[in-house]
Amino acid sequence: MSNSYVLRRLLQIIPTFLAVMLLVFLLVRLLPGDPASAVLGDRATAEIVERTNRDLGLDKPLPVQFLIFVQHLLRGDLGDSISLKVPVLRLIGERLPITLFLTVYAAVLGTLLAVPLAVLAAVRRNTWVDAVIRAVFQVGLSLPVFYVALQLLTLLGARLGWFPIGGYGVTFGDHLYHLFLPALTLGLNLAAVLVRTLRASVIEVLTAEYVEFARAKGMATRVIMLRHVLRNALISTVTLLGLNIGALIGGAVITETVFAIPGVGRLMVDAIFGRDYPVIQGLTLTFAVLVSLVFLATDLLHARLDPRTELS
Amino acid sequence: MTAVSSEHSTTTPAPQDVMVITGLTKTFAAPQSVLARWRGQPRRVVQALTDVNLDVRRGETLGIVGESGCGKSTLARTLVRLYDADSGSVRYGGQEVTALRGAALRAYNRSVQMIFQDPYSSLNPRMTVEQVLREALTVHHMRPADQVEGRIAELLSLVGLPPEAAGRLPHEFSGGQRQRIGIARALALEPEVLIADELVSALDVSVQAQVVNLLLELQERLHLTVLFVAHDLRLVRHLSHRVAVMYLGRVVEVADTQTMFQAPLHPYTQALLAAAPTLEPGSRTAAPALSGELPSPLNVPSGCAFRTRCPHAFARCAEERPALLTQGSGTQVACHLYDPQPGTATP
Amino acid sequence: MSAALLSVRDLNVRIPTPTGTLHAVRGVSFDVQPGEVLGLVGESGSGKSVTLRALTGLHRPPITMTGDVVYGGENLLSAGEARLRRVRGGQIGMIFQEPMSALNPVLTVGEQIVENLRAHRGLRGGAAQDRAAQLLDLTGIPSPRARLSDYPHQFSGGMRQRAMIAIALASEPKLLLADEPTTALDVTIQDQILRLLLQLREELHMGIILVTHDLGVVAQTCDRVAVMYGGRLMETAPVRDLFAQPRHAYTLGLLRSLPGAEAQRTPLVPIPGGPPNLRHLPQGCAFAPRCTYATDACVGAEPPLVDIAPERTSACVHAAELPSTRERVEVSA
Amino acid sequence: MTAVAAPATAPARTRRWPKPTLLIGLVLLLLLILAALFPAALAPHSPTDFDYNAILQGPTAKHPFGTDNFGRDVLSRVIYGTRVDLQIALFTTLFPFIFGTLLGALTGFLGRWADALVGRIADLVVVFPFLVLVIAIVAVLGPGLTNMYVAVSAVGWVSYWRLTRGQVMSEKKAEYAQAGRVLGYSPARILLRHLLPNAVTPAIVYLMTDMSLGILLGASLGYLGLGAQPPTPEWGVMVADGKNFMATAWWISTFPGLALTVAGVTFSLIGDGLADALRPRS
Amino acid sequence: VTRGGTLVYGRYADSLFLDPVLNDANLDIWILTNLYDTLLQPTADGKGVQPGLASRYSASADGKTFTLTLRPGLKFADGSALTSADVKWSLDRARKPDNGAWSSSLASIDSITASGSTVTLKLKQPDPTLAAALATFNAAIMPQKLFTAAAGATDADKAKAFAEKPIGSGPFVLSEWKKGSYMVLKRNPYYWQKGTDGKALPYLDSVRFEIIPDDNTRILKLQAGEIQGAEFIPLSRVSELKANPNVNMTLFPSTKVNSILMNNRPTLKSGAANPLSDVNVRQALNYATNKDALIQVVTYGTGKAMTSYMSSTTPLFDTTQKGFPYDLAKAKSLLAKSKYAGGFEVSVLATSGSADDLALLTALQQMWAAIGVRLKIEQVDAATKTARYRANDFQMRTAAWTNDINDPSQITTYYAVYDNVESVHTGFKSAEIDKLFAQSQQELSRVKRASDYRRIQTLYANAAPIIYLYETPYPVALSKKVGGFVQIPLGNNIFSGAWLDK
Ligand SMILES: Nc1ncnc2c1ncn2[C@@H]1O[C@H](COP(=O)(O)OP(=O)(O)OP(=O)(O)O)[C@@H](O)[C@H]1O
Ligand SMILES: Nc1ncnc2c1ncn2[C@@H]1O[C@H](COP(=O)(O)OP(=O)(O)OP(=O)(O)O)[C@@H](O)[C@H]1O
Ligand SMILES: [Mg+2]
Ligand SMILES: [Mg+2]
Repeated sequence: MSNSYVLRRLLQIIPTFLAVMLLVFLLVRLLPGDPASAVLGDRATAEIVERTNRDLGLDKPLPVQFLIFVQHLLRGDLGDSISLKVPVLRLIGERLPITLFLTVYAAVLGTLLAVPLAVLAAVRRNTWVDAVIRAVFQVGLSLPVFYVALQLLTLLGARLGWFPIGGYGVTFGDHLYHLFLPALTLGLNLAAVLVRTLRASVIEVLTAEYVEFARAKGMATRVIMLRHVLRNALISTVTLLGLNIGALIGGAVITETVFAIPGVGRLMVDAIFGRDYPVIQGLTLTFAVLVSLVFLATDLLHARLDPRTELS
Repeated sequence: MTAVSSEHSTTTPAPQDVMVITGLTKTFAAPQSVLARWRGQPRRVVQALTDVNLDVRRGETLGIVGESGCGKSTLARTLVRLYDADSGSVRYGGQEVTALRGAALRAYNRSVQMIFQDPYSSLNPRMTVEQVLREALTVHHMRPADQVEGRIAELLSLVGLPPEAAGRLPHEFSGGQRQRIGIARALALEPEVLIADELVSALDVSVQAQVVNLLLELQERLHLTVLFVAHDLRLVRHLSHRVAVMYLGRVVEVADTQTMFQAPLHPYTQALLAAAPTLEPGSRTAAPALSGELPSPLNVPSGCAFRTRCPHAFARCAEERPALLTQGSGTQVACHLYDPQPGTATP
Repeated sequence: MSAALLSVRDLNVRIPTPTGTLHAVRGVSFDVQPGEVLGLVGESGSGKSVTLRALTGLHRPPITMTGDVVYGGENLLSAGEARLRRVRGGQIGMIFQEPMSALNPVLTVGEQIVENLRAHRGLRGGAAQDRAAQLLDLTGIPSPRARLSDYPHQFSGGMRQRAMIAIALASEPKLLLADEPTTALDVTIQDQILRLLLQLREELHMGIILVTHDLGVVAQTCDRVAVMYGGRLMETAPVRDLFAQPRHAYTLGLLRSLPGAEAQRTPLVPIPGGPPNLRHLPQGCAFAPRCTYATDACVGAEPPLVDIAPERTSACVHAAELPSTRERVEVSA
Repeated sequence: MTAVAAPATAPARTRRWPKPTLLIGLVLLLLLILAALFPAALAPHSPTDFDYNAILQGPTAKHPFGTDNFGRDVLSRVIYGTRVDLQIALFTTLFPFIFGTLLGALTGFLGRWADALVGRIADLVVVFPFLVLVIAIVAVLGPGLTNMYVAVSAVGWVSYWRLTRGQVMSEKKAEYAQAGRVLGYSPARILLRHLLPNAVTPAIVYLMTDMSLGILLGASLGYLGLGAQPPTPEWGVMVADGKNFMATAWWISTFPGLALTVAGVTFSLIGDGLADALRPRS
Repeated sequence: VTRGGTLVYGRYADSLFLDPVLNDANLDIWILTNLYDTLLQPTADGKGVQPGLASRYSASADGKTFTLTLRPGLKFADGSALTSADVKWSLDRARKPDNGAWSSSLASIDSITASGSTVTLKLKQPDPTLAAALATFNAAIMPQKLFTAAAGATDADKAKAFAEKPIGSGPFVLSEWKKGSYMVLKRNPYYWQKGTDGKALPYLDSVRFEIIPDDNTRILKLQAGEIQGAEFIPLSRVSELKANPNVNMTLFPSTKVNSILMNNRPTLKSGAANPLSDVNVRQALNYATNKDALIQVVTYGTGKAMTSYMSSTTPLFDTTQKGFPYDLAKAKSLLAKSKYAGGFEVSVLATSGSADDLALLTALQQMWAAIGVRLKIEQVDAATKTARYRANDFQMRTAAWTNDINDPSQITTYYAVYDNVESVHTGFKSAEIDKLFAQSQQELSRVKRASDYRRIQTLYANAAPIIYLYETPYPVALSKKVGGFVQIPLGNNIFSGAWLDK
């Protein structure tokens, strides 16, 4: 059952993938300006621009260009970056891991932050503890990411010197250390979202009859909170987490810029501004697949946590 | 003993029948994976109604009883066309109900109304009683605009609600009062047949009696035909002229109330009656009425659906589905025990 | 009755709500003997569940409980949380009405039984598994060992209720609190479950408090009955006596409102009006506004629950004047 | 010791008053709307006039929030920014809310292929990197708020669609909806008059969250230069512009940041309050 | 000076393509000279030319032959010899017309001969700019053998492969490059130039470029001591960093001029009439522009008013030019002479996200409002802006220029001469300027050439095809430990003489 479900979901990604492919292909070509102008800048003369566009095959009719693109794609070739002049696949291979690391790190930090605080707020609901927790996250949720990032950077990085400013290091330990602040920035945002829902679902679960039954069975409070309350409350949070991780992967641009992290977010923005068609196409397709996979993983995790789910 | 197969008896409706149900079958598709479909595995279906034959007589109260999941609600809902039947026919006043569409369907629904079980979810929580009734009256142009107001008051008094109830929202009423609102809503269309699905199941006994009395009184005054779906046997016995017993999507026995309760024929009916607690302290029988549980409707036993729990089951029960046959007492029963065919062991 | 298993005296439960405090249980007193099945009946909202939960101190602040609930010589209401935890599930088991919502949907049935065995019996690993399977078997679930790893949603309604009973029985409690254990079930299954409870009572010599609003269930299952209305006990009596001769107008009304032996399709005799609003209880007897026997005596002070015969108590001013249930046929005919 | 003082016992009236959270939220919103409608009456200076003699001045009596790098009065800019940011909050959510809710109601009601089709499109929108879409649309249409609205709308409807669809799907199983069918009401009536009012609550509550998100997105796009255009005072862009002065002139970014927070808190309070107030009572 | 150590330098963006001929952008150009040396070099003040790989150079009397002599014992960074054959090959590649965007600077060369250490260039006509051209990045000398051995079939493919791991003759050699993240340059042990201590340059063991796009982060990192240099400090932060005792905030003189290009054509692309086609209007706008105020507000006092279309650091800049002093009365009277006495609306393209553009244009909005001109700011991303610029689809746009070559001819062909790019797409055309320019391009007498250029600058100012704004320096913040680093007016970052105190 579950295997065939996974297979089906994976197959479902294909039409989505095709649609994304066509969409992004057309969309980038709708952008005003052409890659040659963008790369060459103001100074290049008309002939040079024309020559460059010809070299890139951009003078061919759109359907032909699309066919070539698909042909190359089938060979696993996403083309070369127009501005960086290296294969897109290599670029993605270099940068995606960094972004993924950051994303997962942020998700972990966010969850570690959100879960205990949400539970605390739920247990102490309508007290000042609850009010403070909710207020702090609300403020975090109301401020732009770059502002929070800069404040963290200034305070924890520059002023206190606890963390390095920007970069991402070489070893795994380095990554953990260097990416702490950016992951915290993203994680805070995520936590703010999670706390809201998790608090609500903990409150809901707390009033569930099976919690009452567990108490009637004489279970210890710790057992009740962990086994019965939290586990059930997390189920509804998992989906939200999945949705947000999907958004995080594509939305790390600003964090990556502020913290000088050479991830795909930054690459994507540069590529769009630089009309680097192959990079935009390659990245978009990668995002689409990744996000689809995250959603699938979320659903599977949800099904694991909640045996009642019917995967269909 | 003239055993006439019900298939034949219903082709020419008797004059007293308002509604004749023949061979009504309804299934629901169970979720199935794409892979299984590719492999050509048959779709798993919930057998909610199987070849149901029943006639409803004018002015009577027909009780329908059976265990949870046996298809009582499905039958009720199929009759008001909330569900479309897979096959079979429902005839109402010379019309084939299962084929009705559009205006004809709306006209049919006006004469065959339904009252729902749940006093909480059967009313739109955001509409006042007046809005609920006004909507029903105006959509069907039951009264000219200037008489709508008066009719609303009339309906309220008919179901025993004070006039000031009109402006209130459902949550301001108790369960019993809400069921009255539901009844008023159905009566607004001046129906001929009223299908009450577990009308009082959610109510406390003391309140139950109030609603039951209301139903009795309305039936008297408005000459309603009532299909009373319930699992409280004592209530069904009190209210119904006739009773139909269902098991796993099939009607297993239909009889006059008296006959049914005094001389139940089908082993399932017998078990059901035995299991119902009486008000006589200490009258519990030594042995349980029935062991085992209802089989899954996804996987209905072959032949007689009841055979897996039946103390009298024999070989034929697994091979052949018993038809609903009329016995001498007038009781219709679907059980091989009462089918005079060769090789039958009598109980 | 010093041998009482559980002795409740003047139990009060107050529930603060935004619109005022709800006095949901008001001065309830009763005893349960070892091996006895006490039925607690009453309309919806009369305080049956709140009473039951108060017996093991399950209510949490801001809900307050006062009075004595004496079990084994100890007042549970003044016991500490740690002590209570040992009593709950250990000495006093509890089962709920809706097995689907009372069982944790994400834990297997086995896990939920073992959890109890570990807490109260100190059983772990294989021993716990064995015992869990044994318990499922005891409650009549076929192939119990295989079913241990099923989740509640994979069980049918009747099996869930059995599983819940198995959980409650895991530690062989002396007293079982059953809150409408069969209301959600079909009559045939209800019959099986009630038989199971009675059989277990025999085997384990366990006291049972059976909350229900089905008088038929009471008649068939209980030894003694306590009738609740508006948060108070109205009447207690051995089951035969109660059905033969109710000594409270409310009990009488309740019995009369049921369809019974009278002629078919004749009007029933409902209790007029609806259940009382616990926030605004009437002066005097809570039932007085709906009572056909009510007199001025009923609306003064609230009538106390008093002994009116051996083993019988009633809080009805007119206890002595009430007709017997047999008369009702003549009344309604 | 009880943590919260019990409220004075009020007579049990069925009429429910809004909770204090909702009240505070509404009062704050009223203030914001007033500032948006009559900025000139509240602001001490012009939001756009330069004062070369008062560049980067800290808070003073004349300039309570200080001045920015053009000598513009930060307080006045914050006040005038209210209009822009409320507009952003409204226009980034208005179309998604209306379109997504109606579509969700419709496909939730119809089910089958209509639902599946929209579901596929929603999948597409969700897996398509949001930023690419926004930047692409803004690049095609040119930056500025209007085009940001277009971009956000192209994506934003999905959340409302999903919320309302799920809600309608569960509401349509409720007996009152079934009753509508038995009463011979048209599908349109059942959907619009019965299901939608009962299914729209989560969408309305989410709308409030979404409004803060809209403002934040405006700020992020401002950071990338795609948001509000100068000299329009917009809080997010003001924070972004002020970030270079955080060390020397903290007030430039702090006060608009505070305004963002106030707006966020306002929407959140209203959202929570509405969730409570709109819940049908039973 | 101290030898050794690694200088970490924060850049706002990474290089794209390290080929001297085929690159496209300043991001490459400004660090290329550290990797690839040229025959001649610009002087540190940017005004003149000094020997590089060639120790001597001379032109024939008729100016049609140019002879250079290579230093003895030159080596590439891999230790292989740098020969005159490499020079001929490199220059031939650089001047091939369809190779890259820069070939025109060497267009006067007819043929090249190499023998021993001598390289002889035969010219089609005398070229006063040749020495400067040979000191420009695209004339860098590359190792022919290594390049042709690189993977790939065509020159373009080989260039891609070679540029990943380039070997040149500059003071440094690329040792590690993680695109978009960091780049490490190692000391080239074979570099020919000597330091003040008599030993070979460079002093540093290595230079590490870190890519830090956010200005604040770059500065924070410098302040935290994680990096020792940071480029493109926002001008708003200059005074603050000047006050910081640990930071050496340096404003290197540049050839950067900031102006607003105006469409001089009578109608716009949309067909609408264009007020800017009237010279009175253009002058009026120039007079209505308070440069001093702009310099205060936009450049925080670091800029300098433009008086010519070229920067004051450009050779042959005419010091007598007055530009357009702020004169509102004059602006009004000029406008009164036009059809637009009552003012008009004009739209300007700005680069979205550019804080400087925004600051400038918001200030201009205010200034021009005084003469009734309503400035509408249209922010577009850089690529769109370039595309519209190239299509002449703009009314005004912000623009900045830096010279790539130490000569006024480059900016003049772009700004003032119609034939190249329609005078930076303004559509401005002056027959006299075109003639003067053609003449100056073959004029070997510096004095005569200077007078040609004076006239060109005057004519240009009178026609006012652009709004004259200001020149800005290169703001670089360095740690106090760093010495000897220069960014020359052309923008090139010169690390060969930089050192790091312990
Ligand atoms: N909409 C539906 N989709 C799928 N299965 C359904 C649906 N409605 C009913 N069923 C199934 O059809 C069978 C008959 O259900 P039905 O509701 O008619 O039983 P019932 O006799 O009314 O039971 P109850 O007494 O619990 O109301 C059950 O197995 C039920 O699960
Ligand atoms: N946690 C609570 N908060 C507020 N009111 C409550 C709470 N629990 C119970 N009540 C109220 O206390 C009263 C008694 O409730 P209780 O659940 O004991 O009734 P019951 O007799 O068990 O009814 P039922 O037969 O419906 O289960 C009811 O009015 C109920 O609304
Ligand atoms: Mg039903
Ligand atoms: Mg209860």
